[in-house]
Amino acid sequence: MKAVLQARDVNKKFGAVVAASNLNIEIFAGERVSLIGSNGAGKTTFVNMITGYLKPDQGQIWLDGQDITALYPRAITHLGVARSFQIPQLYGELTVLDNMLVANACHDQKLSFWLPARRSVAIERADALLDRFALTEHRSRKVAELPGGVRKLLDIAMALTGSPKLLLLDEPTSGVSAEEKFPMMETIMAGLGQDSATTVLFVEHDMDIVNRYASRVVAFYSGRIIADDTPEVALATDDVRRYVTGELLGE
Amino acid sequence: MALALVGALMPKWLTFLITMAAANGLVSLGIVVLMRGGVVPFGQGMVFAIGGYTAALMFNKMGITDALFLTLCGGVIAALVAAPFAPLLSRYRGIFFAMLTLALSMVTYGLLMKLEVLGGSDGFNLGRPTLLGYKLPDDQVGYIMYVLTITVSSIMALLARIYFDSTRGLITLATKENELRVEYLGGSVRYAMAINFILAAFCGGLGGALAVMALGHIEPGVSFWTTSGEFVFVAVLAGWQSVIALFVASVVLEVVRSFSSSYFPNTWQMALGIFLLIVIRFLPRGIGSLWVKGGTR
Amino acid sequence: MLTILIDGLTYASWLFIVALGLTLVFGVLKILNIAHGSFYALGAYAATSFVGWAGAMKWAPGYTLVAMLLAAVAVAALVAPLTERGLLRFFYGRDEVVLALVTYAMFLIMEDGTKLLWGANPYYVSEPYGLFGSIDIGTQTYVGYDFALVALALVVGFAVWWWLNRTQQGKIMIAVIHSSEIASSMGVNVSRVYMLAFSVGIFLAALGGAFTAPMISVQPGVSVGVIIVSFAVVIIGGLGSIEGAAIGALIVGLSRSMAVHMAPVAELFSIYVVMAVVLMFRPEGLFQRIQARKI
Amino acid sequence: MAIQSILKATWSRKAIGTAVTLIAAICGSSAAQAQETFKIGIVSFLSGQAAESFGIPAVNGAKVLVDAFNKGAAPAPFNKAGFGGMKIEAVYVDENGGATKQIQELRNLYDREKVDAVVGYVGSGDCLAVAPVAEEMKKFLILYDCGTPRIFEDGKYNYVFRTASHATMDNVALARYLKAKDIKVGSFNMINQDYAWGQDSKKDFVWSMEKLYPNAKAGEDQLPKFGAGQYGTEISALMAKPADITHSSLWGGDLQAFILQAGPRGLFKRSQVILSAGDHVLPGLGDKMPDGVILGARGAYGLMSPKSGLNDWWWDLYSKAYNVYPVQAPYRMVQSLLGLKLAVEKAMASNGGKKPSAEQLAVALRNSEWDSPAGKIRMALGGGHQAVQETAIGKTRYDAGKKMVVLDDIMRFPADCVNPPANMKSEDWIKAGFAGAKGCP
Repeated sequence: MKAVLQARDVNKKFGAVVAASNLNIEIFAGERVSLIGSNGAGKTTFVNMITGYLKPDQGQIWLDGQDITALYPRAITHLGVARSFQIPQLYGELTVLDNMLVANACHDQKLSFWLPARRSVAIERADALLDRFALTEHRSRKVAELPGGVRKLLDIAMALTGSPKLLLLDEPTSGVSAEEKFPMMETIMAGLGQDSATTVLFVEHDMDIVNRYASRVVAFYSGRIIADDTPEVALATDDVRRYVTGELLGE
Repeated sequence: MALALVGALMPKWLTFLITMAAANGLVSLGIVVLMRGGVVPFGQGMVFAIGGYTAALMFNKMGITDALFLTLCGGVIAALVAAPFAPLLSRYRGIFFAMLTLALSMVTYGLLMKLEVLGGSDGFNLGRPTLLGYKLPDDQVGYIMYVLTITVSSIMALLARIYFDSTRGLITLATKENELRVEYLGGSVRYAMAINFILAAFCGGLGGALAVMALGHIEPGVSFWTTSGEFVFVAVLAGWQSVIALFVASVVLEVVRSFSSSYFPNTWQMALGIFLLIVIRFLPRGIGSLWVKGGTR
Repeated sequence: MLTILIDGLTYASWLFIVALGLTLVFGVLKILNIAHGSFYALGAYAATSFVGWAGAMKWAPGYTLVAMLLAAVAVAALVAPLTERGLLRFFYGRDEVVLALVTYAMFLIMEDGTKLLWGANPYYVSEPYGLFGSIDIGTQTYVGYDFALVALALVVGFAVWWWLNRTQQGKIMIAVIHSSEIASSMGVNVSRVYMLAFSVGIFLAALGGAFTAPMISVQPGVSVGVIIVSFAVVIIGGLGSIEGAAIGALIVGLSRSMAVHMAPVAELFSIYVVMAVVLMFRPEGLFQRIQARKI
Repeated sequence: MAIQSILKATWSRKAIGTAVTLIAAICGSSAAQAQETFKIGIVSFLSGQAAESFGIPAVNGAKVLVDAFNKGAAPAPFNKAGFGGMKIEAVYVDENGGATKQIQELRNLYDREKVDAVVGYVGSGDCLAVAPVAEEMKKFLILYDCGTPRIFEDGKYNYVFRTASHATMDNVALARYLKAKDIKVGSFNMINQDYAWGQDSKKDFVWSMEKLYPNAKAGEDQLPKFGAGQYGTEISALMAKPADITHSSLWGGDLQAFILQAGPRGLFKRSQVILSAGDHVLPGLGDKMPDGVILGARGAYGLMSPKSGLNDWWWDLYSKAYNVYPVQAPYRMVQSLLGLKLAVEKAMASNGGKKPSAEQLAVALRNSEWDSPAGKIRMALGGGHQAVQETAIGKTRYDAGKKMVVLDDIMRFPADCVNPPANMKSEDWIKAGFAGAKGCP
């Protein structure tokens, strides 16, 4: 089975802080991988290196056997890597629909000076996604007026426009109240479509969510990978319980 | 067109005033193109000057007199001159973009003052243009320039509207709010900015050429920072939402300026200044906001 | 060579004082004040009036300097708070460029305003110019006053630096410069700070005007020239940076005097070229940290 | 979307349409009573750098003179009330704001304010810009002040006149004065503003010197920008290259600042300074004006004006109104208005007393001549559209008794000595060694 994403001996330092040391990961098509770890463990750094926002000090990252280490975020996006953000990065002054249309426009292979951004095909595509993420009701509202949860969903929906190979979700449920978390993840998963070929990598703190939705867990601690296995196994290891879930404090 | 017919009935000074307003409006249209992307150039006087000098020089030195052709040349040359700077400028935002464009226009100003082949600081005159091979009679020339100018402006306004609604246009609008996300959605911010700068230069060039042919004179002053300031003001006064608002705003400014300077010769600048303040204070989103609802258009 | 240095320095001196005010106002209020030159002119006019009164009250010639200082203080104490409270504050939070336009309107208004107050006739206050005698250096004769200005510039520069870095008030000021939100959340009365900063900035502009008044004929139009030059300075030095203003003023002064001595033809746009070049390589100016964006 | 924008377009067209009718109404009122009065548009600098030295003195001069005309108080042959009985109504416009604005304002004056003639323009650029406009509109225009020879040497006009000599005269006269007083000139420095006025004055002076002082070397050639205000550096440069003569065409605030800064640094002691247009700063500077500076006034104006009844009348009229004596600017204004008055009355004499048309005015003024406080004005050049006049150069001395600067060693140059003949461009004329110059002292 061929890896969608491969990280080879990836290292990154910020001054004295080690954000990534010898990361070696292979992610396979269709996997739902959850990155866990306490704050500053290197999860987001890893995500940022995949999307090209940060460049590794050493090592390469391969997408479908193509080295993407040196590429710009834009190029990587065009190769089929999309991401959402811990704090949704949206266009507050525009309506939900227009936000989706921006995403659409960016994915149009040939940008055009006259082709209307609001042409029917684009709107249909956008509406379809909005529908999958249960956002249709907000369709023509200004994003600035929307509640946090809805923004999270829109953020992800936009990332999904252009149907990426690999989708990176940075703490999809952060800032969402406990009782909303599960419905939210349900919507997201529904939005992804269970059968879809989209491989998902999501950074998550809530272990119940991880347990329920991840097919595989990669645990980080101070830039190292301390566990990489199915949720059951990974979450049971001492390191994870000590450094991530904090169950074995003081031993 | 309605406006063209109205023009026939207007007193001459008003047709001329609107001609100038429309020509200047084109420059401001260029500024709006950039404003939608979140940057405001304080040196559009430069492209105005380039367009103007192009038309004037081709007229005097090369004997090309067709108004329409000269207008197009003005636009094209301005765009060509602007093109090399576009990639550089696309890196800058906010006040730095404004200041760098200002510096460029002031350098242009200095050069124009120097080059005596271009008439130095006094500038020079150009004769009466022809249109599609026809000579323009004395009593008609004003009106014909008027029709030509508003026609060109209307066409550009339409094209601008189409561009603003296109995929590129929407991305520009998005860039204004969140460049990072545009990049992460796979759009190129700098490319969009560079394109917009060149388009803005094209509009400015057209405006410059038209204005110069209507005035029959060109001088370096048009590249001075105060001129650029007025173009920006019209753009702000109009707001970035409506294209038509732009030309309304331009006319309003011209009317206020001309009446204040003939009725308060000693304090017309003060009158103008107070007018600017009132508008900026009470029409924060520009004249356009008077009839365009919502933020997305 | 020496003359180039001296000329550059003397030119830089008054320019620094004016630019410092401009950069301070931008640093704190985030306003690029196009009307700064008008306040310079206002200072010059006020100086002529004050020195006139000083003469009328039979002050000793030495005190004309005090009179000029008072003139600047008066402008800062009366006009500055008025404009800030009465006008500018209604536009806070608007786009930088809109704010610049507001000050452009102020510039237009003050242009006629000074004319209404002082009329169009020229005013002279050349008495102070002679106070410090003259000094011969090589073939050149220099006026002591020019060097006094350099000294004044140094004093002002140091004073402002000390104020910002060594006093409580100044520290607050710095905090606001970095982020007015955070500062206000820490209980700083931002609007007071704004008024203070604006007044100080205007004071510096007026001071520059007041102390150049003796070398020029004060009359309509003096403001226009000053604006762009001081812009160039702060752009080169980096908006909102004191060191920057100093270095910028020196660069402008020296490049200008070099142009005048070696290639007079280039004087007209030497400054803009320097400005453009600096902007291309250091868009934020020589003394500004480039702020990184965050995800 | 395009459709919507068209809808908007028509909407706003309505808006403009209403605006049109509104404005038309406003100006209709101003158009009404233009019959028994003769309306003059007077354009000069009311703000900006040229207001203090040129614009406002000229406008002041115009105001007192128009009053005197309307009262019929002027001496013969100008003693008819108003213009041939018509009351004179003057509207004033600020010349500040650039040539583009001037073109628009001139059109407004003719079309909206319905003025019968426009007298104005100090800036050469403005003159070049507005002349063709008046010509195209077939309206009567008098340029009263601006200096560049280009206007009538490069262009041909029917409705445009200039009632003062162009700037060539000023620098030719300076050079001739040096020669006549045989002042030794081994080398000369120059400082002129970096725009057309300064550049042209510089050229004229250099060419004249080449003819009159073939061996004199040109030294420093400083070109500070207009409105620089600070001249410390330029002064150092000038003093670093010692020269017998320092020539300058600076004017207004720039000239005053230059004098204030150069004085203490001893420039005036080390070099004979000559100013082509310096007279207007004398009343203001007073004892701050160094002695022994040779200067001109762009004509026989102010302290150098010739003795005549007309001049005495004018001098008193102005001095009483503004308690300062008139310098060059008001003189040039008055000579243009006097010329206009005679032209109007001449035209009325030939058309049976009706208000003359622009054509009739042009015919009347073309090739005419009249006496002004500054001597005889002759519309001799540019096909009778460009005036020539005598000029004078003098030397400053502060008279502590009178508490004012006076001028000594005044030398007069008749018009034909310092102006080119009708068939020659100034540049060629100077380079041809002032071919055909007559009556030089």
